[in-house]
Amino acid sequence: MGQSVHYLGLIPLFPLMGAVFIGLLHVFTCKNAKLSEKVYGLLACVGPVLSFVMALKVFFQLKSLPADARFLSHNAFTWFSVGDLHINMGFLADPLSCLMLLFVTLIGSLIHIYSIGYMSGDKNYGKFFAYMNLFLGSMLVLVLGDSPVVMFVGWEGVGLCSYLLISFYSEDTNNVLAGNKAFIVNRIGDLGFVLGMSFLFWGIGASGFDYLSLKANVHHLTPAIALTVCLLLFVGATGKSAQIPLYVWLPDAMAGPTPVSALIHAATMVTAGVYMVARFSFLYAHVELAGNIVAWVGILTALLAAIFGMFQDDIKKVLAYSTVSQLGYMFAGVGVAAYSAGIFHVFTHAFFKALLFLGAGSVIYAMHHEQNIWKMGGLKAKMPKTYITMVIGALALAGCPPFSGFFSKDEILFSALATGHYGIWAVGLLVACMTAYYTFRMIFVVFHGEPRDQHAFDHAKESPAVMTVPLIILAVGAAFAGFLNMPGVQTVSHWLAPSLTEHHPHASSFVLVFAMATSIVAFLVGIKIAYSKFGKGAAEPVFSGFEKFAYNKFYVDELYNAVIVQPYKAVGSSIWKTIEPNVTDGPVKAVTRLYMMIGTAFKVFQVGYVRIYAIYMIVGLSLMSLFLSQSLN
Amino acid sequence: MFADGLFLGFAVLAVLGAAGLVVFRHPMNGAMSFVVTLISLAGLYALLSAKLIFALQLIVYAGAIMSLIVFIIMFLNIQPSDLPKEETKLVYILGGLAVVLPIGLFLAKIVKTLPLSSTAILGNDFGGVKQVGLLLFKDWLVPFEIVSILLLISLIGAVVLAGKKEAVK
Amino acid sequence: MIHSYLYLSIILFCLGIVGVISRRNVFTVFMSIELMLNAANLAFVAFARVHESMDGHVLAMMVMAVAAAEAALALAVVILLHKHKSKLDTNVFSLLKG
Amino acid sequence: MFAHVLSVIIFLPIIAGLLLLATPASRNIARFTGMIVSLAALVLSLDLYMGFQSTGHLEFVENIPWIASLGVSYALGVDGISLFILMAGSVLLPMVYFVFATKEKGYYANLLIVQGAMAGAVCAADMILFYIFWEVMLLPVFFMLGLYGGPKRLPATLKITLYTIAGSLLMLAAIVYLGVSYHAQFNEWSFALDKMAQLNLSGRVAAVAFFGFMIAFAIKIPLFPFHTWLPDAYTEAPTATTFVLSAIMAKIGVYGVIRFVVPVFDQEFARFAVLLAYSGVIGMMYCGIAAITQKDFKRMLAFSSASHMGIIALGVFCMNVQALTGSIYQIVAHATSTGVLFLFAGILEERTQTRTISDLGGIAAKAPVFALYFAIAMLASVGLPGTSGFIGEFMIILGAVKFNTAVGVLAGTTLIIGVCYMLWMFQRVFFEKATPKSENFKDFSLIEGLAFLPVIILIIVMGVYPQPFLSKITPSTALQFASAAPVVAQAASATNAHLPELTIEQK
Repeated sequence: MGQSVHYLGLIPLFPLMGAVFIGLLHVFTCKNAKLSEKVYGLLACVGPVLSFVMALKVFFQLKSLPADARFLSHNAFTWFSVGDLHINMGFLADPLSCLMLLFVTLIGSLIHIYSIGYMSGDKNYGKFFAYMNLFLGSMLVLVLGDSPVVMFVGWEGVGLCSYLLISFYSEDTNNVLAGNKAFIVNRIGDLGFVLGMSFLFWGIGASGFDYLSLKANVHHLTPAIALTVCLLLFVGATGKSAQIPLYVWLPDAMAGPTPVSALIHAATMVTAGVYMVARFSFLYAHVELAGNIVAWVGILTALLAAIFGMFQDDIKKVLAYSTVSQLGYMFAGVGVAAYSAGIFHVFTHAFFKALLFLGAGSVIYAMHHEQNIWKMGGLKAKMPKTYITMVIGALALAGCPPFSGFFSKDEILFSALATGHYGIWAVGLLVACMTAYYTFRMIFVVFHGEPRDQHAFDHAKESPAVMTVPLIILAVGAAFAGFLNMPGVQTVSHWLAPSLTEHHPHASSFVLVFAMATSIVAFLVGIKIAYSKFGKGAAEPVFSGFEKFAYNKFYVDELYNAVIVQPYKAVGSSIWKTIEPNVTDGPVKAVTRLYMMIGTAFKVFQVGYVRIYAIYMIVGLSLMSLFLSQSLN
Repeated sequence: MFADGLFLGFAVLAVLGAAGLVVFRHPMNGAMSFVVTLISLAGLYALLSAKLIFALQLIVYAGAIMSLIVFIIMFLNIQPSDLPKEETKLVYILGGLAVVLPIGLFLAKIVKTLPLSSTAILGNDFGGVKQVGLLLFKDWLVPFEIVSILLLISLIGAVVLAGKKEAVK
Repeated sequence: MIHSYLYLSIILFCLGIVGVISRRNVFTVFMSIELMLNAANLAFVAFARVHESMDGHVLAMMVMAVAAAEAALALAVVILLHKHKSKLDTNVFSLLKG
Repeated sequence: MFAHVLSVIIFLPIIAGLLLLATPASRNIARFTGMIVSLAALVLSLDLYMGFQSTGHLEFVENIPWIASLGVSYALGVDGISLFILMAGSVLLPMVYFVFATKEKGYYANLLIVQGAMAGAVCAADMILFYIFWEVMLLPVFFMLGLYGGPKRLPATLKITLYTIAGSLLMLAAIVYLGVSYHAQFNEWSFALDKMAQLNLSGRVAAVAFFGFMIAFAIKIPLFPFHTWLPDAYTEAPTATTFVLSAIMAKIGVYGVIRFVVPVFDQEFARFAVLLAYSGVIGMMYCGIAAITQKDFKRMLAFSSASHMGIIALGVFCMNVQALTGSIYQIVAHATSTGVLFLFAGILEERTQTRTISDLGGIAAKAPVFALYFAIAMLASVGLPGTSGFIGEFMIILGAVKFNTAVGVLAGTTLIIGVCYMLWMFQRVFFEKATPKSENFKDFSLIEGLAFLPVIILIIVMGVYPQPFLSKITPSTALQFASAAPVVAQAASATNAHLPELTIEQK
């Protein structure tokens, strides 16, 4: 079964080595002899590009194999082995991970190239690329890991890089706080992941804890344990992929440099949760309840994030909420057991969301780090390449046929409809409409109308080629990637089939057409409203009522702060100010006090006059005599 | 009879002297009354046929030690203001008597259990210098030497202590 | 009768104790101790008479020697203390007081 | 390799330390001697490590009758469990001499003595011998804390001394009880460990003796609620002492539980394991939550250390091989991460003259190497995969889930709690804007950088390729459960019975 190929381990190793090398170079040169940015840029791109080449090699090798034997594995070494627990540092490339591998390395490489331009002039240029390489390496470990534990290495690694990159401009407290928030919220998810792994291990892990063995033994799990494992793993996914209730970190994570937002917080890392659920499709497929919970959490997140997205004024926040929203779609997809549809949406989303973010980065770069859309306007003329590519991305995001987003989103909605999840379908449709609205709201406000800030507008100019070329490549992907899996073609679904446990619903073509038609209608309605409100230029709106409530994100952050963070701190300070000195240290202090009391009591007798001591002696003697003279009788 | 009369006389004098020692405020008065006790004790020793001890009591105790004490009392030239003010002295003494009474009664009880024996005056071969001296230098030689060392040490100690001129100030 | 001597010895001893514990005058205390020694001596000599053995006499002599030594030292200490404090009150010498 | 290598490792530092104290050596000579002796001990331990056969039983055994009438012998030996604690001490202590250059002679001499005593306690295979080394271990700490500590060192010294001595006396009573029981059951005197394991103890007195041992070790670990000496002592102690206390001495408490309590009191242990496990978990959460509000970074690290010790102790109480192995692995990992963090805190304090977190800031920009090292140690301490902290923590949580679901879930929260206070501290000290105190912070010199480099590399190697280490531990831990298997299995199933719907079973 399968083939062992040694180069599999190299794929994550290239960027990791790059990270170590660049990091050391940076640490030892940042103080005195600064290296030229070109050196860093070149070094940084080597790892991702090599990984991409290797990924292509993996792809072609897989393709040459028969469909049901399509997996390559490489067992680098025994990681740890105690009792029944055997964990290998093993890598597995099957169609699912290969697909992830391809787009992660491709988009990663493009973003690295883009960053050469975007980050120019930053004093921590080297550090940035070290982190980016480290991120890519971790992400590849996550994707390629052949067991949940190895996946967890990448899972935590990307969390760490996310933390480091969000707090990249570490002099600003808000950025660091956002980083902390991201890491801590991710850790809450990781707790679920670790517990899920533990339950899974004690259930069926003794006979091998890699995916293939787990898949073979999954029927040994009791339903209760299977449900527990599914839900706990999903908690992990909600942390990493920003779902309710742990989505709060993602919008704040936009504090990092824009390429980071594109790479980590849109295209790759946040989709890890979806990937994980798809990886465990053999488990989720057996537990319908877990699937339903996943789907509903997903679609509700999509709705909530879309509502927030409609009222944001920071260009990156709009995109951030749209990311959360799209992730919700993906979970809805995998929740209704349409794993390939979910993964396909991950795939297309990576292109158009990376494109949108990089485009937004280009705009921000041109506007001298201004992110408020109400200070932009009319940029269409100044930045034609950025404009066109971003419109393509927006169309894809909004689900306009024939752009990629349309096909992937439609497939999810179709699957929901076909499997009888009408509620999810209806909410999904509503969200689709809202998506079109807020996406084009952003496009219209930024690129159309009159410039709102004349000074910034005058200085704005098109970004250099090193930034626009990746945009164009991504735009091509965003435009055409959808055809890979359009109804009737289904290339991606077929490609993924050996890795996933799913049953394609057999629905009539009427349902298919109906789903498609409603999607198109939703898109048109959304774009129409956006055009009528913002198409000809509009002033910054003043929010009130529900709008204000939504603008402030339903005060969820404040709620979490009041319900979790503040009580946690209060408990902490009460522990060490009240409980520690009084309760826990109480018995110790009580013993001390007892000794003090006894001492004080005896101190009364210690008057210091020898005569008094003599009196004590005589009194004692006298009492003894009394006692003895009784016994004498 | 005569001996009993003597005993009674000495005993009363001794107790009175001791009571005077305890009660008198000025140490000189106390010392004088204590001398009375010592002398009557010497008489009692004589009644007990302890001739050497009788002599020693008079010479060493009443003579040497007491004269040393009296000498020091006079040497210090004690003014009434130097003496402690003991307004509650009587209370203390009565209290002390009350505390001591059980001890005395206990001891008396023990004494009561002892067999009676005569105290008639013994002849020449008891309590004389020769007999006690022989005993002292034969059976009690080592303790005797140790006591002599003790005396030497206390002599040196007294010289060192009292001889410290002004160094202590 | 021998008991009378012993009772007398007890009475003197008790008076000595009373003197030690109830008086504050250094000399009185000191002489009360001497009184207790004498009471003991009387008992020694009385028992020597009862047993017609002179060991009691030897012991009495030793007690006298000890009393002499004690007197020498104690008086030296009293002189020293009087020099410092010009008091003869035992309560003044309370270095043990914390 | 020669016959008495363990004795040399133990007594070489002790004798060197005593000699230093007895001679009027200058502080430079003292430091140099300390460096040489600790490096010599390191070389010997490495030699020992290489020669270790991982049979699971005691190796390098030395056994000389000592007090024959009571069956006390001078018995030494190491197995996979003690080897790693011994190695942790030998590897980490030489660093102290490189890093802290300007201390008194007595400081270095006491360090040497404590090193030898700890090695002795870890290698002792006889209860009386163990007890002696256990007590000797405290003395240098007493002196170092009392003489060279911070401004509030005296109360802290008093507290730690009284606490540990109270515990030790309970243990001594329990040891005497064991000796007497052994004499009653087998009609000969012995205090040897392997013979004690044959004892058949039950009843109330045995439970009391069990708690005598447990409290002594709980104080040393320290286990909730016996931890109250720790914040004061760790904060006031000079850095090297804190380092010794947290990195190695606390571990000897855990080691004591594994070595003395588990084999001897197997029934009592199984009976009270749930209680103890909760104590470990609650201590972890309690100290972890308390850590976040600390204003003093050394005190924060002290609480963090106590929090981690709760998890490590939990691993021992879970009574399965994964958790126990994880616990031992975590012992070493914690020594390398938190121990080193304490050293870094000492450097930070030395260079900025402050321990208050809010006085600092922006150090990452001033001192990139220092920040990098600190970050790696910190990430290991929060258990990031790829660093030494993850393997142990993961195995402990894994084992805890099997042992008792509720305990397992609570144990998992260490992932969150740890990261909260660590990130908070890292943010305040290393990020944000530089403050007047941290403005002129000097980065590591070359020597310091090189001195710490082995540990930093060790942290990563232990995270990436732990199997060589684990293969030395596992035979010994597996053996622990080979002997006590029936009782343990019974208790484990009893505890899980409370949550039938979550009971994991293999059909």
